[in-house]
Amino acid sequence: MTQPYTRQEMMAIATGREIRDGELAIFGVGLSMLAGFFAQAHHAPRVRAMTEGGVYGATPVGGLPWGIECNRLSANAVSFTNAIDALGCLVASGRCDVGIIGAAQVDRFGNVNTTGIWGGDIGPVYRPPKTRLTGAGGANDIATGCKRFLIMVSHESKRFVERLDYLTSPGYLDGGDARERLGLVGGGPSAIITTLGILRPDPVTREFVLDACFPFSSVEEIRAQTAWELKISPNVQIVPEPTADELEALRRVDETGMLRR
Amino acid sequence: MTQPYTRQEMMAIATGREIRDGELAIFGVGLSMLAGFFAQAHHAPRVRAMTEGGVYGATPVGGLPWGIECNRLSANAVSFTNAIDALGCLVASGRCDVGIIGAAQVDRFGNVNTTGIWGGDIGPVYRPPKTRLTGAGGANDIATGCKRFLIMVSHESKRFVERLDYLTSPGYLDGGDARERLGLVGGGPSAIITTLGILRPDPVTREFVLDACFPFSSVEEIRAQTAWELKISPNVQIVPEPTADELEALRRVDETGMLRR
Amino acid sequence: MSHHKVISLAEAVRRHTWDGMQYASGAALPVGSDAIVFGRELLRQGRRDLHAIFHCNTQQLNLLAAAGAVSRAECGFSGLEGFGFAKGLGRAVQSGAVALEDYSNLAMPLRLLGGALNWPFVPATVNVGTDLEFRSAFDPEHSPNRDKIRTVTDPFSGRTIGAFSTLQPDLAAIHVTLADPEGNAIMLGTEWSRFELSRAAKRVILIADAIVETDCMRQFPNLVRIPGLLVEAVVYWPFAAWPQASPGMYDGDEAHMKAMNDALGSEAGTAAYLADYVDGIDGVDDYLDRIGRERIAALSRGPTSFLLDPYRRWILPHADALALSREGAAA
Amino acid sequence: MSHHKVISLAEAVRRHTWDGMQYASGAALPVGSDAIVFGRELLRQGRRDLHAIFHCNTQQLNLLAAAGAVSRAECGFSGLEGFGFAKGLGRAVQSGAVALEDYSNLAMPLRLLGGALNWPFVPATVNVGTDLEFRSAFDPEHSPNRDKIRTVTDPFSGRTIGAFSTLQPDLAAIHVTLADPEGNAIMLGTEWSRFELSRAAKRVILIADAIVETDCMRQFPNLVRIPGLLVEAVVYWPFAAWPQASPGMYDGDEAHMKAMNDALGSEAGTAAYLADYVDGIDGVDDYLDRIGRERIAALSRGPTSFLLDPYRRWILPHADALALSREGAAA
Repeated sequence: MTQPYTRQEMMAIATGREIRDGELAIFGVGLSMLAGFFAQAHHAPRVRAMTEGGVYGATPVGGLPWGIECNRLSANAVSFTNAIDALGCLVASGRCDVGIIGAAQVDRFGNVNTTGIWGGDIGPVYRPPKTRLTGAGGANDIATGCKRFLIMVSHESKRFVERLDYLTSPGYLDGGDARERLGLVGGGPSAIITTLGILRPDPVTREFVLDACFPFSSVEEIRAQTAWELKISPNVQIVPEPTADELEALRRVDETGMLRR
Repeated sequence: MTQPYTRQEMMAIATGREIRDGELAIFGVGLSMLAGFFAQAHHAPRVRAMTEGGVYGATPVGGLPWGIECNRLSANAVSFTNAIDALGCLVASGRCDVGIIGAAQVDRFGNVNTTGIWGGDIGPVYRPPKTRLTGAGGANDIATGCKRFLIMVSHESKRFVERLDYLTSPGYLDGGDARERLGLVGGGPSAIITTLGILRPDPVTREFVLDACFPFSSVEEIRAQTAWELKISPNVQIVPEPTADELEALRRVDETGMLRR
Repeated sequence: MSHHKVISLAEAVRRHTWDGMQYASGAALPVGSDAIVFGRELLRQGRRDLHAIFHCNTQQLNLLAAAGAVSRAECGFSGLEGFGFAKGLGRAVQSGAVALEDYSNLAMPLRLLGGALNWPFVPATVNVGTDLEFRSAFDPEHSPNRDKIRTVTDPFSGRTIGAFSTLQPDLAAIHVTLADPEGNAIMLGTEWSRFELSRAAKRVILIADAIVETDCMRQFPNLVRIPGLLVEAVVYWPFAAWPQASPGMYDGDEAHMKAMNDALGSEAGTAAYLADYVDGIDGVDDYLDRIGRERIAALSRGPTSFLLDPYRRWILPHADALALSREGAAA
Repeated sequence: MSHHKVISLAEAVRRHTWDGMQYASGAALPVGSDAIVFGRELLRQGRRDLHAIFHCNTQQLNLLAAAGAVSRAECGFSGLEGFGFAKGLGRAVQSGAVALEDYSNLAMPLRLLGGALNWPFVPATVNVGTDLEFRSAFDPEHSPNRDKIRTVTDPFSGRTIGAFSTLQPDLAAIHVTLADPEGNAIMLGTEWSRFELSRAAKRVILIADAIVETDCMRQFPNLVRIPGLLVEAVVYWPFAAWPQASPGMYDGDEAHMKAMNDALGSEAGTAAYLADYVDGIDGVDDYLDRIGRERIAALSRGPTSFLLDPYRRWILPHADALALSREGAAA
């Protein structure tokens, strides 16, 4: 019998399972960093973790960092360089194995909006958003350059949209070989991991398809929370529950209990 | 009555006199560094001296450095950065006020060869030189980017040639506004200071003209040591002899007596 | 005879800023090493219509935008990381008061690098193919936009890539951990893009948490990533980045980060914040009093304090550093 | 369980080099911080037909070229600064044995930066308009050459500028002052282009004068400009740059610099030099014996020694560092 766990914890663990030992990995702040450092604590002790600030070899102390340059992360780094190094030489160059980004909106091809909410199409003249979000940050660079990247997002129909208000970070663009034609060096999103399940891209069309539910979710619920006509894999799986070891590792990283709220 | 001094010392002092206090100045190894640090020691105490290695704020100790990164120069620097910073951000960008370079061959427009001696035109197919020299180093970057630069060269007809074997560092190219047309950011050579005198460019044609002899040289001698038909300024000057102060300052810098040999 | 460059904050703003200028700062990430005291002084002196060039938003930009001093901004990231959206900036952008031109966190430092090298453009392999390329707040009529990020043909492969415009801001106010009186500076923690910014800007002012003797720089020349020859003036201001962190010096002030951002979310809150932490400030000591001496002590005992240990012996006493500022401002 | 990357010099060359490879090194200037021991081992293991990518010539390239191991080279500077022309390299170039492609000292690191960023080209505002643009040793038939440095049109101004090809060498052997067993490295003195090279090369091997505990890196993370995650292997080799200087560690050996260059000026001299300082060397201690223990002591008392003081307490004893090499090579 397993311990109780939250949907956010399931999402973080499922994301962490996608990260393999020894990989060069870039983590952002918040959920992304929790998932990454969970992987390091649990099954990928030699993951080569970095941040977009060029903070290398650090593990957070005293709780989840408030930012890339938070002292909780700067306290035990072996190297500090800079943004061009981390996001340019290591990420946009195509060297980084895996990155994790979040999304305010995501579409069927894994394109992401984190710039703003206009309440629909912006129209022929650019105008201020109704709600300004955080902008691209390093997410556009990660999405463009990493060999693969993971999208973590709360599964709600307002987020899983037919059409983005603004395309901030490229997934597979219009699908098919659109990325390759544009010459983007990275491979694109390999999974969208949500609070309800996991979507993966069709190898040809690159449209995201429901690949797995979580133990507590269903295909119907996921469909209802997806504003586009979601395709379901013929052999949709149920993701294994977090093991006791996994939960223990995650909660050691999530010292302040961010994912349990 | 002045002290005895060598032709090389006169050249170094005449070069140093071209450097003004407060300027951002880049010095290479050897004569160039002697002239620059002489200026600093004598009349330009606040010259902002740098080397192409990104060595800032250093003054040599224990004799003339063997190279940009010689410990004699590294011993009291306030900052070490790198080549792109020094030659790119500060020199090629157009920020640096003055640089000093040497020459194996120089032509009437102040173009310089430091790459090799072929014994005349290379011909339609590139081939190995008879004598390989040191190549461009930072001289091409200095000649391209500095607001102005100075050429220090021993005055011999084999060096003051009608036509370079190889154009390594740009003076005024074909003369006139050739530099501007090509879009080079720096202003070009402001003087050629030799072991016999000083040449300066005509403001329109940019051809170098004999502007001044040294106390021990003559127009005839300089003409004889120049393989092109050297033009003489209508009011050619005689450069004042080194003062006792100047010689004293120079010899403090030239601790190992390189210029007295 | 001293040739130091230390002047007071008020003097630095008086001498080196003007309405409508391109003002670059915030050259570390959103929650650290932000030269925010310079922004507070810009507001005290009533500067307006600033074109803000911030690699990332910080509390400084959040404050300047909330207070109406900014009309244009260029950023790679406009949030406050773990502290959420930037409510002051967000409000100003949503109302149309600030035109915010979006790039990514790599695009911004590359544009500064291009400015530093005086290139006419920088190759762009990121941002292309997205609305970062096709939408421009500075040129809203042309949508999709073809002028903001342009294209060049690689002359070796014949393939097309992007091209960013470059940046050479009129002024950069850069936070550093330690500066000597001549403007040689050490940054602890990620440089983010402060190296590139210090070369791209037309003028550089350092805002230093502490002043050290130049001997410190001669002991650690490889740490001096900003040499004095690039620097116009040095401002001594302890806790200069507060409520943001300065690695080695002090932790971020989480309570103030949140309260400040909440305040900037409304006009009334902004007015109250300005009254408390901008308008009335009368120099360094008054500022430190307002932060609170106990809070300062607590924030100074963070997990990165050991990073400062090698340099402590060269740090000038507070009174000596302030004396330098007075002497420099009078010069 | 140790995951350290320290291996022996012989093992590093055996595992990571091959005939005909693009080999980058000499990433400091000609008279300092050159990973020349790696070149000596390349010769001991008989590597041939190397394509040498050296920002500047060093005694290493001078030696490799004199010994006939290099067929192509790209450089920004091909001399030995105060020590004059590089006689071994010069001889090889003049005979046609080495095709030497000329660039400037800014062009080379920009080409490495372009490689590091994986750009297809780098904007060129230098070298243009000279024979660095128009002459190519790699493509001698096309003179004036239009393919070595090409042109692009700036999409913002419409004006034409140059474009350099970029570099991503197969291997870089980089001299550093201090490395920890995981490959985090500190360089004292100018970096020259070692930062860019460490990012551009497909594989990086560090040649370190001393091995330090990782705690040293955690104390000075801003000095760690090459983090271990970029590094394949670490070779421990005291006096690795000799007869060239290593700031903080040892001065250049002026007598040997001159004698070596003179020797490389002839085939007979080169053979004699190889016999004395390459062929017979049996490991670190034998090498140090050949330099001479008294000479080592004298060169170690230079004017920059104080630069090493902050790090001395973390330096592993010689025997411990050698033990790591043996353990790593066996793994």
